[in-house]
Amino acid sequence: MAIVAEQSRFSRIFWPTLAWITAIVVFFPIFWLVFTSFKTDADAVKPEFLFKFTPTLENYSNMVDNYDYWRFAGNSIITSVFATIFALVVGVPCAYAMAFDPTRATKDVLMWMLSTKMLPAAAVLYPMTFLTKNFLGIYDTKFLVIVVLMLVNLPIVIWMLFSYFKEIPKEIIEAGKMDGVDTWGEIKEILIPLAWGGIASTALLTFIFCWNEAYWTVRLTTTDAATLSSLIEGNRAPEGLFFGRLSAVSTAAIGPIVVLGWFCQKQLVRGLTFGAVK
Amino acid sequence: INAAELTIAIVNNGHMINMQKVAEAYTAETGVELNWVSLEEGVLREQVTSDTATGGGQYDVINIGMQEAPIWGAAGWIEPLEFGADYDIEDMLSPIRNGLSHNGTLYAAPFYGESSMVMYRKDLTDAAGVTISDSDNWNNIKAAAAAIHNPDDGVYGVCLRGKPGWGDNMAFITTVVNSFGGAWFDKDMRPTIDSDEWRAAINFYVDLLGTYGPPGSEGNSFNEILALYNEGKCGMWIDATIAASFLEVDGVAYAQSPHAGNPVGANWLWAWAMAVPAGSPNADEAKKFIEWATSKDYVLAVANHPDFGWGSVPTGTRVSTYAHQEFLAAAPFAEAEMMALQSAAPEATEVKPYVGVQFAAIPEFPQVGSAVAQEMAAALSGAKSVDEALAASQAAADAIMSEAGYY
Amino acid sequence: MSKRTLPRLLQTPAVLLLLVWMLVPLSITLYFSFIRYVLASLNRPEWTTPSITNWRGLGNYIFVWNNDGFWLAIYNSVFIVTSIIVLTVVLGLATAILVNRSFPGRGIVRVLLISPFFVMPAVNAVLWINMILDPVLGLQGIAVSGINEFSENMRSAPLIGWFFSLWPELTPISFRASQTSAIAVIMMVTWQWTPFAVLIFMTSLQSEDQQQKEAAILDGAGKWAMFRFLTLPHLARPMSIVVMIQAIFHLSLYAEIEIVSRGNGNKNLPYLIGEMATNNIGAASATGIFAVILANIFAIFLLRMISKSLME
Amino acid sequence: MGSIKLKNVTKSFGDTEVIPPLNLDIEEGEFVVFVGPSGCGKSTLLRLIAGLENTTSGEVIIDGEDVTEVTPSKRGLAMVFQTYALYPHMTVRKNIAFPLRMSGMDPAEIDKRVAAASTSLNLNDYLDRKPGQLSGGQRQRVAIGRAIVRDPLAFLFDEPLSNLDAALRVGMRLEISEMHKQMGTTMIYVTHDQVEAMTMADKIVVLQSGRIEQVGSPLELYNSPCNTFVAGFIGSPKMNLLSGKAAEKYNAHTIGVRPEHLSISDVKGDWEGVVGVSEHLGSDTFVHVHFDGSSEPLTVRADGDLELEYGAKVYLTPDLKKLHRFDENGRAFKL
Amino acid sequence: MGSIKLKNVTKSFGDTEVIPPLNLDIEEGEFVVFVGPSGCGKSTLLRLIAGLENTTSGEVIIDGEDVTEVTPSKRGLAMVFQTYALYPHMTVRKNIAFPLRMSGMDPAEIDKRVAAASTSLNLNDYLDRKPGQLSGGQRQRVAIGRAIVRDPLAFLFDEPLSNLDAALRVGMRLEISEMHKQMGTTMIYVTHDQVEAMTMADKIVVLQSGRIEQVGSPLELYNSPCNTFVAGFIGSPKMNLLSGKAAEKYNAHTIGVRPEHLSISDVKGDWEGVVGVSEHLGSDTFVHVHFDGSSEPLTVRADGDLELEYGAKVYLTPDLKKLHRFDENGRAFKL
Ligand SMILES: Nc1ncnc2c1ncn2[C@@H]1O[C@H](COP(=O)(O)OP(=O)(O)OP(=O)(O)O)[C@@H](O)[C@H]1O
Ligand SMILES: Nc1ncnc2c1ncn2[C@@H]1O[C@H](COP(=O)(O)OP(=O)(O)OP(=O)(O)O)[C@@H](O)[C@H]1O
Ligand SMILES: [Mg+2]
Ligand SMILES: [Mg+2]
Repeated sequence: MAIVAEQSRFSRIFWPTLAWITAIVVFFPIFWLVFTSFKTDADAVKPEFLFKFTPTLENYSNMVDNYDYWRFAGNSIITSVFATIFALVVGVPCAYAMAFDPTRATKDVLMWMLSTKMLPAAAVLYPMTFLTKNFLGIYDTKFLVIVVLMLVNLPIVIWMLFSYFKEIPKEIIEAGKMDGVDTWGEIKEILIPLAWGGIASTALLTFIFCWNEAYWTVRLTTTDAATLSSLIEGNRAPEGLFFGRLSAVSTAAIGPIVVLGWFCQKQLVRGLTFGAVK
Repeated sequence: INAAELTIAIVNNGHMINMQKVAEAYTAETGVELNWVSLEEGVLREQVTSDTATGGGQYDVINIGMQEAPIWGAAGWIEPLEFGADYDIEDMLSPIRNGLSHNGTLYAAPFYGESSMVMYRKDLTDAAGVTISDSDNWNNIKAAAAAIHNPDDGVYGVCLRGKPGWGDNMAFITTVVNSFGGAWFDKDMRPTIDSDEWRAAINFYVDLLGTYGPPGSEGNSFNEILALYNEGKCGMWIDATIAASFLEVDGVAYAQSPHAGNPVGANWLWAWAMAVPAGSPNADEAKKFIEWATSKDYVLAVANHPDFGWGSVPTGTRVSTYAHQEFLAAAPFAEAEMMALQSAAPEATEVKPYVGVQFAAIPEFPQVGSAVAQEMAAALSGAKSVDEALAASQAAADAIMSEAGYY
Repeated sequence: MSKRTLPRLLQTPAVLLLLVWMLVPLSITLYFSFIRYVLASLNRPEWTTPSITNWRGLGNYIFVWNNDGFWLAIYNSVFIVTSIIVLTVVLGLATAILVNRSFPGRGIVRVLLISPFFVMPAVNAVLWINMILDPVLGLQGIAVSGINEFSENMRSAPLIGWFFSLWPELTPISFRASQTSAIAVIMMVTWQWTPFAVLIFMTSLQSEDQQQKEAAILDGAGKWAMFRFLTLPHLARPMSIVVMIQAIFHLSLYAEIEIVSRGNGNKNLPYLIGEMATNNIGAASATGIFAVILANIFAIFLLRMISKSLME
Repeated sequence: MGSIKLKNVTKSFGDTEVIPPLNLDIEEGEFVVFVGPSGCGKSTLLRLIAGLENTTSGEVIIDGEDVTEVTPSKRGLAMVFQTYALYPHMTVRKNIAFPLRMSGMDPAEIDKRVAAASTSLNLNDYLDRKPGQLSGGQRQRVAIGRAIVRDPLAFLFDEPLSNLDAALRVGMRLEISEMHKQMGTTMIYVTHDQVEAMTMADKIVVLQSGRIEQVGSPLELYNSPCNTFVAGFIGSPKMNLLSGKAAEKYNAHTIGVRPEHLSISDVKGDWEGVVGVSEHLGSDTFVHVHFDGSSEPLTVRADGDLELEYGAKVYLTPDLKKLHRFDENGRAFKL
Repeated sequence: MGSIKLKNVTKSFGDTEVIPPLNLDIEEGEFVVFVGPSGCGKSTLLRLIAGLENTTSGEVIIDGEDVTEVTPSKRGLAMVFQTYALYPHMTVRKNIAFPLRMSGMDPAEIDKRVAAASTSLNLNDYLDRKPGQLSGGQRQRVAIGRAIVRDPLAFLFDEPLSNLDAALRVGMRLEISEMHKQMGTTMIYVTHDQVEAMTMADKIVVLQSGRIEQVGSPLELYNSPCNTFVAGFIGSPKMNLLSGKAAEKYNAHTIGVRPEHLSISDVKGDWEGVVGVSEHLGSDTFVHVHFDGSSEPLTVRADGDLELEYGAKVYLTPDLKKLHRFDENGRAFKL
């Protein structure tokens, strides 16, 4: 082993131990949340039942029976999936053109796109409500949620895709041109298969951001299109502190996404850092 | 076929959640489908406001409070309600009815109502050798709190609201201010928060809660204190009468709210009510539903529901509820609650030119209330002195009120 | 068709969509910011419909500008964002270095470390403020009273009792107070976003050039010198990206502010706008325009920072 | 077929003109090498021919037909890139078949052609591997295979060997030459390595800053470079160029002598110098001699077994018949 | 000073032994080149000397002192890496100064030394640039500068030129040779390019699979390679190796003839063949002749102006005095 990588006996034991402790500490709140979701509300606040209690699924069955969990979850899935798909459909051609036919304006356009994400949502909430309700009549439709989720995430999608595409050697696209493919063929035969990993991780991250988006989804929906964020809003400050119930709802809302995140964490990095970190 | 479908926005507290189940019977009977949207209070208010103000018609029935009802009625955002004879509107507690009306017209039907009262642990006061009586003097309350305060054993003398919010800490603080003879605005609607009454009241509140309250009181509101109380950590709690139905601790006794010379407004008055937004396309069905949900029958329906019972019926709206022996048996606090409710006085008076006990039924109040609420929380946690907080509150309130064109 | 047309065409949908998404609401907000517009008013009913006859010029802006809360909100916005960024970068760096070596179970450690990043913001806030930080019922409260009780009991123990009698009685900290609520927000968001920094720094550390390190060893550089002169500069670019993305996300924090203390002590611009929008849409819109300006100042700073490394 | 003509072609990127007006004729079946220092516009020129860049002005004519506005794939040319530009997600077989598939050829016919190409390139064992599993030389072969199957009018190579190591490079350049001899198709080959240019080309085009300095066969360029740039560029080791006093003696502003045209002696000669580094290649020795008349040491090619001490005094004599003379503008002239 | 001795050094990565027991003496002031095919352990050996790898067994002795357990920076060696390994965010000046700074030298003294090094390496104009703004050759110079300033006992170079293009490579290798001549410091230089090895080394160490095949001066290796591996590796173009019938005639299992020791004629000769590709370098022509006795074409070095037609019939005659004979194990033997 090269001496750069060499470690003393002390560091072979000490640092991994510290790493494990850090990981456990960092993960603890999530563990605690899941753990608490199996306690009754009463047990949840009693120190004597901190770790010793009779686990119960009551909170979950209550959530499914009384709070229509599946409707919210279904909406979350539908809106997140379609928003992700549409964002990709709009984003891939745009990022493709930017990466392979850059003009002098490309950089500025990208910057501008990203800067749209910095606009405070609260500043335009009222006009948005007004527009969608009174002019467009699409308030509280999955369509609206999908469109908004797509728009909110589009800058990030384009940025991520752009950085993945930039990693594809220009020559490969040119080789394709010489070999007789048209633009659509370039995208279908070369770009998509080549950047598949990048596109997939962009999709995953977009899906996660869509799933976790709360401001717009809560405020632009009532019933038909309400997502899990709304379920959380409806439960986050109930009468009395129902830690058990709250934990169950929260666990059910974040569970799928955290697990999904575990699977795609590695690919996320390249995209999130716009290829600047390899 | 009756294809009507109603979308109902409710605040996410117990009685409302229960209603979702009880109303299954209503759907079975009438064929009206009910879609429930349950939201946290603040978000609900934001949602319903923007929907109603834009004439959006997203909701057919909305939960609104006593603060909004008269304003929205005046603005024409919600429909006037008139019910049949069976509804027996005279059965409704009149302070509640008055608070939900504008110019004598009812705009929202109360689902449950509440006032405030003292809930204390008689076992502790007895042990400490102190007593608390109805409409007691604040100083006596403070003495009692001091006597039962024992943080080493995890018991705090008094638990009071401290979490900022016009419906949270300000609800309670306003009753204290009232009881010290103060009010939000003078007859020109100029804020009077820098008055001596406020100063005395706030000093007292901060001193009482700061000395004998649990740590982190500036984060506590109803929910938090309820949990604390049920954990046996509070010797005394002054809050919504509805709390009594959730108490699981033994030996609780009730008393009417204390005051410092002015008993008027020392206990608040609040109701969550149901109204029909002006834009609703199903206004008739909506009104029918409200009629049912706020009727005497509904009370019986809850009482007879297999999942619930007399302990879970919505209280504070109808006199008739308090006539049921089963209810009185299930609710030891009923009598005190009734008394508190009936003594509440929301009407505008000489002292206060606005409707509402612990709030002012004007559109600007939520903004004023939140601003002041945060200053009060800051005073409570010691981030500011009481005088600084009051001065800042006065300035903020003054800015909002003059901005709103009152003067 | 000229060769330039097609690329333009491909970009059009995205550009148009974002343009509409940005411009339409923004121009409405701009319009509202120059008129009197309230949702409800008992004494000035004419203000309740948005109309050019209620033109107010810069009145809303002046009202907002003279409002102490506005300046406090700007201060909080900046304070919260910068604190989170500094903390996540420092903690993320430390953790990334810690995990950037192979040891048994490294995969699991990574999974555990990354998890908070995927938690919904509202759940994050609820979880922390209620179940962990609550001074009485949360883990903090339970731990503090547990420790107090323990030291209390130990005080009477023989031999070591004197040691415990020196212990002060701990008082739990309230994280909803004006003084601490911003800290609570910073804490929970830092918890959520440190994994993000870890993830990026970890990847970047792995791409560190081993030969550079070997050269440095031969040049006589010690561990610290290597970190200071090689690793840190190597991480400069990933750091700028971590800073930028976080600034984008944290300038619009809302749920955390609301849930922790309803803006008491931690009110930032978005929350202030939300509060004003309960009735005074004109003032809320003016504040919104200010917020847009602030965001753009940030944007210019940040985008400058990374734009150089972007196009090569 | 496969003659290519550039007529007054120019190319600018933004404001900078990379190719000033340029004319070039490439005959059918010729092996033409573009050579020149880095950044001189070789790739740009090749890409203009391929159609991957648009000309700023001028015409590109293939087989008499103006293709300036024709898309790359319709020009009937095949290109091999420096980085190979293989499709990493396709197997070797699919890579080679790709252009045929795009042209909608019958699958059976595709298979036949791919088999033929892969046999001639010794790729049969790797047909089902992905490019990532191949060595550099094998990848280069696949890239050539992909070009061959299309039966193009002409092949364009952009520094195809510069990513290979020395030994492989020699082998591959032989194979490409061999291929050209056998197929007889026009080939345009870009390199900045003059050895490649010399060994492979029928015709070398020497470029500098987008301008053509000289066009000719390798030996023409070697024997009569038209200016100092070409003289210094062609031939390895480089021609020794001297100006000043030493040159005046020969009635020129600058004179050039190739290392192989200098004879070395430790007794007498025209120029006296001091031995610097000697490079022993076995077959030859290159002696670097420091000489007052020149700032750079002169390189002399001597016998493989010559042993000279570092710092020893030696005398050099140029072969007068092989001397090159240049005027003050660097142009060659004969006496 | 700067003698280096390896005593029974071995190195294993996990279970695979990369360097079997190996002994090597390097004299003070020598320029030693390690050469061998890719993966043969050249870098590993160099890194063992530098201390960047720990030996599995055996001793590394520098100037008579056992440094096997001494940390790299204390061994007094400087190393130049193939990838240059410059510190990308420091200016050239800081890069060069870095080792001095780490040793806590006085800033004024550092400045002086950096100035001296940068002057001798022609880097004065670039001192304030970052490595990213330099060309490959300039970077390599900076890397050398960083090594020079420390005044090391010996320099270690790991393929320092392989990332440069042909022309630059020639120039840089001259500079390094010149530097060695002037400083007289021990240098160990790793390459897989035999031309570099031949031209630069005082002593070449030919490695294969971690074993030393032969050690000797360039001409020793060229003139008497001890086995077919060395014979094939040293010399450019490669020695022609023939076995079978053709070799038997010369009483050997395999015979080797260098291209420069074959004479070509269109009339008569020992071996009859067909002309393949001819590579015209101007100074020489390399003719590839296909011959029945050999699977590979034979390479012949001929005069620069020789013109032979592709496919023509020719005759080759080896120079008997320069013929190499090998037994069935590939070992050289003399008759
Ligand atoms: N897309 C472009 N935009 C701007 N300038 C360019 C572009 N492509 C090439 N150039 C410039 O045109 C000139 C010629 O570039 P070209 O790639 O043709 O050189 P080259 O001779 O192929 O060099 P090399 O041997 O390094 O490949 C260079 O100065 C280069 O900087
Ligand atoms: N860290 C390592 N772990 C395992 N095997 C290694 C390691 N480093 C080198 N090797 C192996 O040791 C052998 C010698 O490697 P080394 O890098 O010394 O070769 P080299 O002669 O320098 O080759 P090249 O010319 O390609 O640089 C190779 O087979 C290589 O795979
Ligand atoms: Mg090029
Ligand atoms: Mg190596």
